[in-house]
Amino acid sequence: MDPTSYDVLIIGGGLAGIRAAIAVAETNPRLKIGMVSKVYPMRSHTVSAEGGAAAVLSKDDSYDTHAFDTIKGSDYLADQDVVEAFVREAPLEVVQMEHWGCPWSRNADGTVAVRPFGGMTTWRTVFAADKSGFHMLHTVFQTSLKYDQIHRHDEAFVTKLLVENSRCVGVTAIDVRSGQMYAITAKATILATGGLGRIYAFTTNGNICTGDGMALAYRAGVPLKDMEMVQFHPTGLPFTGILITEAVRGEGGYLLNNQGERFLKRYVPNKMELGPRDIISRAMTTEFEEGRGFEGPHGKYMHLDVRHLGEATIDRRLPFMRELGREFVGIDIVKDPIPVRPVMHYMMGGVDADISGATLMKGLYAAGECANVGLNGANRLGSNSLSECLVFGAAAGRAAAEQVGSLAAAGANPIEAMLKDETKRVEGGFLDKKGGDERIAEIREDMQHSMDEGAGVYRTKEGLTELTRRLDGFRERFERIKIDDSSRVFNTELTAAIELGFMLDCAVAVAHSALAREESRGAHARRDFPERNDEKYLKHTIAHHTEAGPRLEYRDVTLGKFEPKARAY
Amino acid sequence: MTATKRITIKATRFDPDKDEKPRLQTYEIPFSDDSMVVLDALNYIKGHVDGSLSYRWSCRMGICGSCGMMVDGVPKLTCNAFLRDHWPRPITVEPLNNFPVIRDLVIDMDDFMHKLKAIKPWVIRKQPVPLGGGAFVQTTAQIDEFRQFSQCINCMLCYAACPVYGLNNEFLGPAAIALARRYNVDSRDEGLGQRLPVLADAEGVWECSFVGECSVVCPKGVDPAKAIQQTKLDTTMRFVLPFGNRD
Amino acid sequence: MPRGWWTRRSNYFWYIVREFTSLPLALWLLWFLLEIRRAQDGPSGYHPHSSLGFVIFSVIVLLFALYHSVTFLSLAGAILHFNVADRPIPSQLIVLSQFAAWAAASVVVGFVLIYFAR
Amino acid sequence: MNAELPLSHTVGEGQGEGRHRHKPAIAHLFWWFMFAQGGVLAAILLPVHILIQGILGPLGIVPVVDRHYDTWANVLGNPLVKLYLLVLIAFPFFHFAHRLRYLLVDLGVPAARGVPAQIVFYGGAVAVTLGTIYILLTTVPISFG
Repeated sequence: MDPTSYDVLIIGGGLAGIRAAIAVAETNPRLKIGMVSKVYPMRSHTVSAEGGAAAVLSKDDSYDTHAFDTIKGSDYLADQDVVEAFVREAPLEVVQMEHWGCPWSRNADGTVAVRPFGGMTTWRTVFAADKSGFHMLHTVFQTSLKYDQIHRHDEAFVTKLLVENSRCVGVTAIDVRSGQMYAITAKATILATGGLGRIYAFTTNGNICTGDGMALAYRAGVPLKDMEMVQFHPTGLPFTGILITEAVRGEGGYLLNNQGERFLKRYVPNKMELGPRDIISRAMTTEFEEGRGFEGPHGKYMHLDVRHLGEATIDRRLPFMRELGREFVGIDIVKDPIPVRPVMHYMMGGVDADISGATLMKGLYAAGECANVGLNGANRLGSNSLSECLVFGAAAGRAAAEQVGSLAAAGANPIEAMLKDETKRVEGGFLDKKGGDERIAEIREDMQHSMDEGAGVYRTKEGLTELTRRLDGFRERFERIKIDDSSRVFNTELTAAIELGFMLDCAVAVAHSALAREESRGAHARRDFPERNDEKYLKHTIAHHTEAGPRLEYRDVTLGKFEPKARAY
Repeated sequence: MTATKRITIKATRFDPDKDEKPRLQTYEIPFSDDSMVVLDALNYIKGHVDGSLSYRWSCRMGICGSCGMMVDGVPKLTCNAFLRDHWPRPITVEPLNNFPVIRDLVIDMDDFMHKLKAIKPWVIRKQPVPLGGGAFVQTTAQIDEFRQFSQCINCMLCYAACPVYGLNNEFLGPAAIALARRYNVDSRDEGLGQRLPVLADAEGVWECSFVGECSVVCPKGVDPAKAIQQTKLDTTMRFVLPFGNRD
Repeated sequence: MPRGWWTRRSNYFWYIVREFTSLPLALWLLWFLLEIRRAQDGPSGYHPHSSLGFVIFSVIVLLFALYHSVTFLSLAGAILHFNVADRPIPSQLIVLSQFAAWAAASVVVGFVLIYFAR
Repeated sequence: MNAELPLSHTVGEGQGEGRHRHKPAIAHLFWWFMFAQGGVLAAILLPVHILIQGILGPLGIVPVVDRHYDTWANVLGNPLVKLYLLVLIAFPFFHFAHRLRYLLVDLGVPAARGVPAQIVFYGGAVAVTLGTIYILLTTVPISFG
């Protein structure tokens, strides 16, 4: 059987992946494009993004302010050349989305409206009520349907990158419906698999956010960058971790402690609720520790209060929040404050990629949350990530499309052999394995709780060391897993097992990167090293995969016109 | 919190390689928290009782659209179907009606994916619009024309509730028609003429006998039944009125 | 689809009832046609229906007719879509106007049927 | 190129257009239009006729035109009344035909969707229309006074 073969193959069907696919199709309509996703594309986690996408649109805004806000937000760990390119490209992408039908919310005169967001000095977040990610994903997905050259493989689970002569030549995947393994070859492959939130127990991320693309690249020899930079969003619903958008604060909501006090005045007096996420999450954690949080059945929480905004504004700007409150908490946010607490939300780190998404491996690109192109540094500003998916998804698509013109297709013979090996690994290692005694879910839950404890909002040397030790234990237990499900058809236990393997690899990279960075910068807050140390750590952490564990290197941050300064709001 | 409560879940099991037809399997699980939903129960079963139970889920916040199932005979998103509304009665969880079952609680929705593509769910312009001109001007009132139809999360609950689709799978169906209308009434779109052949086809809007259950079960407040009847009306007016707009 | 699908949920059942209203209504109109036809029997041979059975039949048909009217006008009102000054008219208002039209037509027809009997 | 792959659910070139060529079904459009018209007329006009002519008249509660030959024949001779009665009786039958046909489909008779059934049901409505015209024209001659 000949393997399916494409010019450009995209792994992941979220905003970055689909944007990349369209970019390839528009750059060169003759290219054959494959898009593999482990779910139907409209299920991708982009769908859960709420607040909006940042772009310089209004006349009183400027590229420089957006760039500065982003770089300051990143605690100077962003690469400034990347940020400069990003802020220039974002407005075009936002308009492109509008032309494709995205129902951006509007001003009274019918122009695209913007709202304020945390860490941004001016209003520049375009939004579609509070379902921005949902509308953007469905818009690009539905638009992608008009390109017949985009050939989708829905519900196909990628297990491995195929590498030949240190060039990525495609992937092996499980067709989840039939359970069959097959190879898909491509001259260029773009990873757009999203985040890894599920390595934590308390996360806003959906079940599918298991760091697949990061682990695939990592195992294939591509390093991961800045994996210690994990963003905690200040406002998640207790118990479920469902995201309550930052737009709630953008629209004027207050964060209140159990004294009814807007406590942020002690932490970010000039920005209050519109401070950056890392600082507000730490402020909330501190308030909890000092006994000023509410106590609930699912832990401590704060009140997020929008009652003063009025029903009309809430229904026009935050209808989904009202729906979430009603359906998942049993409150009406028009009349009741929303219980919230910090929740793992976003991975700044990811596959080490350059400004065009190119990785160190020939033929392999990365975009979106799974990539680290150097935009977000140590802390991403809210609403930059949807724009990032568009800008860098498109960039990776264009770069891949241009590169493949000069490349020959990969040969079939080694592919067949690689497929055979990988099939043996997956089927022998999981499906037909005998004698295991560890349940996937138990290892996963132990890992998640260990991550919450060891690599949370605040970190310490002791906690991180303990975490790395525990993760080693989980990896040992993972070798002894047992699978109840031996059938081939839609075996979600098999995919969950492979996902757990991916997550463990990512978690190990996070823990080791965090342990090694002995400073506090952005989202990485070490109690034992509370200060930023530019002399030693104005650098990206680069983690290489080895059998013994991550091998860490450091790479200088690309600076530009903005000199690193103390970060106060 | 009472950690001792237990609840019975009866879930459909079906493996095409082993089973002739679907059967119900009973699980008893701890109902430890009033916030638990049917999806939590399934996750408990899969994680701790029987790893072979298959179903789809992701966002657990009612927006990704993947966890739709029949809960006690009613199509629902299992992520916001609360156990407390059923306890102490047992809950029967089955795959969505009217679709072929791939495995256990997983349905085959490729039919919809083809129909979605068939209605051309993208902005169609007669002349390409350059990006340099900036965004279209669109008033909030113009957005209100299509807003509710743009809320569809493709969860397939409406198809599971639609007896017309159940009787005739060729029927284009509620979500696809609602999404077609979403573009047809968008002030930026000029593609009505290209979509009408599909919409007004014999298997299009005319098949609908306005049972209205699609709109009842929609978890996102979309009213596909209305979209379908409005499409019938608009289409008819285009042909019946002497000066109907026939672009 | 199982044959008795419409018995499994009350919404389905009432939908089937709604569709079924057309049968009694059709029967009643066929009777009405007959009533017109009987006018050719001449002054002496004309005997309009007045048995108790016929009245009971009419009562039953009337119930179906009312159900048809209420459901049809509500549904039609919900799909009609008019804009005035760029703002859609609320559908409750449209439904209300449908019911007003029904009332007005009933008054006019009732008046004619009774007034010209004198 | 990859027809032999077990990927029943890939969507790409040419797979989206469905199994048949689409075109607006003008016949369906027309019958639906007639169904809708008939439905409105039946909803607005029928209850009062049934109430007065089927219940109040036969019970003698109110005087009604069709209770006496003179008044009935007098009214039936009016051309406007003839036109009204044609609309009242014929249009709803297109509504009934459509609904009953789909009711059969709903009750598990898929044949009711086919062309022969359409001929029977809509043909029936046409037949009732023609019959009504015939009866209205032949029963009482048109008179203008």
